[in-house]
Amino acid sequence: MAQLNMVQAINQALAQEMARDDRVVLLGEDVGRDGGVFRVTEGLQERFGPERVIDTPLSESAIMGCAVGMAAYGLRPVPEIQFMGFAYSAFEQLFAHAARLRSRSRGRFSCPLVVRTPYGGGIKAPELHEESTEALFCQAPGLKVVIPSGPYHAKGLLLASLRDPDPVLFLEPTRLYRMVKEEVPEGDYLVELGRARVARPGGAVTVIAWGSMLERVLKSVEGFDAEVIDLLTVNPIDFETVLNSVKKTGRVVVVHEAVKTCGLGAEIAATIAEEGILHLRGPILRVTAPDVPVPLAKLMDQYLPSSRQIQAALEEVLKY
Amino acid sequence: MAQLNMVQAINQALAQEMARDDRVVLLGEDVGRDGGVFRVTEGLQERFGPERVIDTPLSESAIMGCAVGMAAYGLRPVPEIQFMGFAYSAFEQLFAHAARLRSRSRGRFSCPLVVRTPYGGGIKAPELHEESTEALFCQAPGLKVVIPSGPYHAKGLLLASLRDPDPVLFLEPTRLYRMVKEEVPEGDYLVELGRARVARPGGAVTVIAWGSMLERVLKSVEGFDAEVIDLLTVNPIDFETVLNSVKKTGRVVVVHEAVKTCGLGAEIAATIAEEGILHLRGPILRVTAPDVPVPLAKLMDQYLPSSRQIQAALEEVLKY
Amino acid sequence: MPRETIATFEIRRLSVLNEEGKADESLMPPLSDDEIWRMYQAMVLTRTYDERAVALQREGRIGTYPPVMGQEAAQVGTALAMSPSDWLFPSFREMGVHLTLGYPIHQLLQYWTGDERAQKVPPGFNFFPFCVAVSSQIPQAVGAAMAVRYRKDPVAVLTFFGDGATSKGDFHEAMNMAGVFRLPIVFICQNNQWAISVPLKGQTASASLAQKAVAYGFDGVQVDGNDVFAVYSAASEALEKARSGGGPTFIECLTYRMADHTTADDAGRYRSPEDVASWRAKDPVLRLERFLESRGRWTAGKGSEVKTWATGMIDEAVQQMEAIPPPGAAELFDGTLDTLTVRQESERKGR
Amino acid sequence: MPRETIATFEIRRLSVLNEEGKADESLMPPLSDDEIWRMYQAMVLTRTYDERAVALQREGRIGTYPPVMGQEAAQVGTALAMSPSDWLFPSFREMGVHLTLGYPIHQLLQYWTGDERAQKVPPGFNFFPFCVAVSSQIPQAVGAAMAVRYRKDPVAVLTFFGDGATSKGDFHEAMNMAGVFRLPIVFICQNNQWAISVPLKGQTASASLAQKAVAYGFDGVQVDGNDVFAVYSAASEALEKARSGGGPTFIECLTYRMADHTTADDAGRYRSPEDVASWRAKDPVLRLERFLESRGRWTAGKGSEVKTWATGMIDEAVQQMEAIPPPGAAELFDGTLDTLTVRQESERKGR
Ligand SMILES: Cc1ncc(C[n+]2csc(CCOP(=O)(O)OP(=O)(O)O)c2C)c(N)n1
Ligand SMILES: Cc1ncc(C[n+]2csc(CCOP(=O)(O)OP(=O)(O)O)c2C)c(N)n1
Ligand SMILES: [Mg+2]
Ligand SMILES: [Mg+2]
Repeated sequence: MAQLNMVQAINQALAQEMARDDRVVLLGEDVGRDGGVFRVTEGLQERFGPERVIDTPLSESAIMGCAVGMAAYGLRPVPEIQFMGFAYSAFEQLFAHAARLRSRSRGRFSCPLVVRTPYGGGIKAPELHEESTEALFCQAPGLKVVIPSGPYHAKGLLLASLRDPDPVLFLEPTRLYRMVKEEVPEGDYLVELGRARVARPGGAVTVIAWGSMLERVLKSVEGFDAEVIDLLTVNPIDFETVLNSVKKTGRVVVVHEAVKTCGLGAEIAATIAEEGILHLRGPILRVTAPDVPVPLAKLMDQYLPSSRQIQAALEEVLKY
Repeated sequence: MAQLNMVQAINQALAQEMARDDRVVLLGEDVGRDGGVFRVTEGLQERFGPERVIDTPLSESAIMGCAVGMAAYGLRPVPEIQFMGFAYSAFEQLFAHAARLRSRSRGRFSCPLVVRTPYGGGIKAPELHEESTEALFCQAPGLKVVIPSGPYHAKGLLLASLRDPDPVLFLEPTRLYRMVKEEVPEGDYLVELGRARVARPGGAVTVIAWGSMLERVLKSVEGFDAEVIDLLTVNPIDFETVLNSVKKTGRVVVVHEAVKTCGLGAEIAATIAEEGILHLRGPILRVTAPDVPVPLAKLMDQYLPSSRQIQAALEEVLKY
Repeated sequence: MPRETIATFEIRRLSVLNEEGKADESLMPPLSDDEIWRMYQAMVLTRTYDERAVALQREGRIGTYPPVMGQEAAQVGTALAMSPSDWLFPSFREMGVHLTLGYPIHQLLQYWTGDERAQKVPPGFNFFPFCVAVSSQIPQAVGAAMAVRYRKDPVAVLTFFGDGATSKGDFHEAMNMAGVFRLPIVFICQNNQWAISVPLKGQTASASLAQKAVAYGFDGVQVDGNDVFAVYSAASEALEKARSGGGPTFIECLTYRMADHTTADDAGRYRSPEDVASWRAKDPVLRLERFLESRGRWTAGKGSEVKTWATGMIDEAVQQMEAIPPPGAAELFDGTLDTLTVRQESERKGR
Repeated sequence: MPRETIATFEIRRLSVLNEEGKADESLMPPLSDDEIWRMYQAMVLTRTYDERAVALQREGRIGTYPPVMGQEAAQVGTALAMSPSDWLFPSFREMGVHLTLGYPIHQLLQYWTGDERAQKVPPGFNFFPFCVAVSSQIPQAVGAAMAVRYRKDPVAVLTFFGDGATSKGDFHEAMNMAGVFRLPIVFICQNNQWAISVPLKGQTASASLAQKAVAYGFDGVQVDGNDVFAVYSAASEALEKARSGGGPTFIECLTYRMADHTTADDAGRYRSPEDVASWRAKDPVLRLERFLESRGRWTAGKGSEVKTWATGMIDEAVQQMEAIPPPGAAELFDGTLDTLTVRQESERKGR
């Protein structure tokens, strides 16, 4: 087994699945000749050719719309949106078409595509390069949303996404791209979609996170008897795992990069308040970014949830 | 005072504000000569001319983007998106630009516009004509979202929106357009944005709704000691009013047209679970549409929350 | 080097059959008498279907319906140029294509009753369901054409849309993409000169829609959209070109929306009776009848035989449509995902 | 009536100053020697600023930066054609416009350090902040032009974007809208032939970008974007036309991105040194120096005087920029809304 960072793990998953399944086709801005602005698709065009790793014009909506048509025709397209903030101009095609094609064709057509896009804050990039609006897409029935928290899960989740019969939005936390290396099996393995994992067992409080916040949470909970859950798939959420932990701890803190209002923490807290309230000892706290637009680099540290804020929330819920 | 339906009340508010403030300009598809597909802007082009009531090409993103530029230049544009489902192709301009212009120009520019769009289900229209995805837009800091529940509030809320210094998404429940008439003062009056109202006082359970679900909730709670809150503004939500009611009742049911997952009920339940949990006797229940795409006419009744479902939820929470 | 000219473009218009039903023999496509008669039958069937659908809506037996009256030639002419392996990405106002190619008529009507299930296109038809979000089907069609190119299949992709659709970003991004990759696709714009209440000059300042193809580096041509022969030859040529690697074509069918935008619309609010009347003389069905008559192949008697045949087809379809039991709540969930989520499963049980 | 031609279009290219620095006197815009000298100063200032910005990024003193090298003529030529009441909707690669019009240099640099506050455009400049979402500023510019038309102000609106932006839906919808309402706006496309790694032919199949205006019914012209005189006269003409009710104009400035896309990019991965070298000979600054020299107005000495002046300006700006204290957490909230929400207020206190 090799030590890979997330960029390498994703690249390997794409290369292996393309070798295995000729229906898999990549398209997007700068994904070919340039190998992607983060080098995630490096070497794939040389290996698989320009008709399978397609450098497109600067047209997010058409990239997404084309992927829908390709999927319906029988391919397994992997459109890349260069940064999540630019998915907004492809919103209609993803939210109203990709997610609904199976339903609006009553199963005559399906839409097995995987939208890959760099996601989240902390890389000192310009405006709209550090968005984390996953909750927008979790409101689309028919669309799965997956967010890996490290290289090992990135590869296994991406392979599972590429074999899923329905559309998947695969969000790649840019802050993690090269931050950590992990043992990543050379071979083929799947990490099941729709399953969360207990990243750290504990008894006194359940902390729920995903993507790049997981790493921050794991650092922050040291010295606390905290059980940390890594959602991995944020739509649909594995509430079975979440509620089992809450039964045990009775205390919950949700941590995410997105703004608080209508961030994904809302759905998590609401479902716990609906199905697990009798196990709760106190309030469900959300540690999130404030309700402001994503700032530029200099204010990013004040924007993203900090260890101090996470620990303050832990201390608060532990009072109950 | 005249008895007006919501179409008439909105038309009157637009006409009166246009007469009062020459910065107010309407633009959209079929808003002029045709008076809007629901006749909401009827007579306004004749009265104010084609440069103030502008029939645009079929271009939702440009309609929204133009409104941003008009607002920055000093006008108060009122773009109409013919149906909420077509706002998806204008998502970037609304979510990433209108909502952020004040912030990204650090106050040099503001964006006082009011996006009007017909919203919600129950009118037997084709696909994408009955969307209720308000929660998508409530995740945009800088954007207010307003949903009237009847003619009186529609006029007062729209006048307040037209005078607000920041962008407002004004969602008009199509099912209510001509359903009820109310006394609507001829003159100028404002219904404050960001304030919910107690539509029906009660002591045993708090039921939270807005838009066309309010009418259904009010019918359904008869015989229950239920306090019904009409949010009116769904972003920002008036949690003071909500929490005061929860303090009293200790029981909560939220009702909305949208799908359950990441619908606005999630934010409401989460905030109550965060700030009001000690007053709760039992679970916070959400009565919503199921997690499926909005269906066509024949299945709409099975899709929208029914009185039966609302009453079942009331009986359930009253067990605690 | 002063103001040098770096490029010149010519936009051309094809017209074969004039309003009097006279055909320009030099441009007449190679069609047998039987094929022309089938064109006629398809156009009458479309007209008959359309009249009935409007009546059914008035009687409350179906929901809001968008009439195709006046646009039969653009639809029938294109349909007959298609081959069974071609793919179609329609908007919602080209049911004449479906009718010409033998699509189940009751299912067309069922869709307008607001029944999900009618969106399931039967096997054998490479058609996407109707698309209401104007222009959003166009990039999807381009994507199918990219898949065709990748698979090297002998297939052409065809997409229909209206004049209003040309103002949308998706039209532009898709046309541009098709040009860059020289894809096997034909863009058919039914320019019926109205987008609900917005007339063509309120939609764009360009003199023709055909010239919009100049922006994408491939051919755009305008045809008389009420001339079934012109439409047929332009479509045949473009489809053949697409299948043989010649790249995309944009065809503007200049026609007119004779009826209201939909049964929920009142065109009287925004256009004059004169405007409409002037187009009645250009009726595509009438024109073809005159042509056939001049060839001694049409008489009032033969005409009413065809009408009777068409009426019978529609009568039967209406019966079939009305015999369909309403959908159950389970239909809300089926087909949402290959495997329902835990939440969907419980919601499904709850109904 | 056979295949009749319904329209013809000619796309023209304007070029005044050739690579050797020779001007076509018949096309030379009316500029005094002093004005031409100011052009030269502005171009040197832009080049000097750009070199320094790249160096500052390498030293980690600012963040990722998009160089303008090679595109100075397109920016300076346009800026000098503007009047103070005109409005500008920039992308992010036309800082030469800002520099030419006296925009605070330290504030340009401050923006690239990732400081929100630099987005507050100072009074007196009707400029929008930089816009990173490619093409999204274009409909906003069109909206401002609609407001100008409504207010009947003697103002022109100007928007800048690149070749890649022409593939976006917003470019199309905005251009079309501008055509329909004949708005007072000038669209300046800096066609530097690259969109990160995608060359022009991968962006569109159209032979020129100027011809895209054909789709919208107004004039599109291509100018030699490295020829400051050609840019200046095309821009002056278009702005004057806009202010006098003549409607929109699309100007394609054909130029070349001499540097990497940004300091985070490595153009060596996707284009050849030869390709770049061939454009060095076309350098817009060099070209103007040759012109001035041929008029006896430029010497190596005069040139280095200007460079020294420019370097001084930039030195001072860098000092000012680095003297700015970092923003506080409160800056996250200020300017989000006119009145913060209850939740925002409490979040603000918590920091
Ligand atoms: C994106 C979008 N915006 C608005 C509408 C509402 N609408 C339905 S049809 C129509 C006009 C379409 O005009 P055109 O493209 O010319 O097609 P036609 O109706 O003439 O066949 C409009 C505005 C829609 N369906 N989709
Ligand atoms: C909508 C959008 N998609 C992608 C990007 C990422 N990106 C930044 S610049 C750029 C290329 C822009 O090319 P062009 O329009 O020619 O401008 P240039 O960079 O050459 O000045 C891309 C793809 C973006 N900023 N916005
Ligand atoms: Mg039309
Ligand atoms: Mg470029």
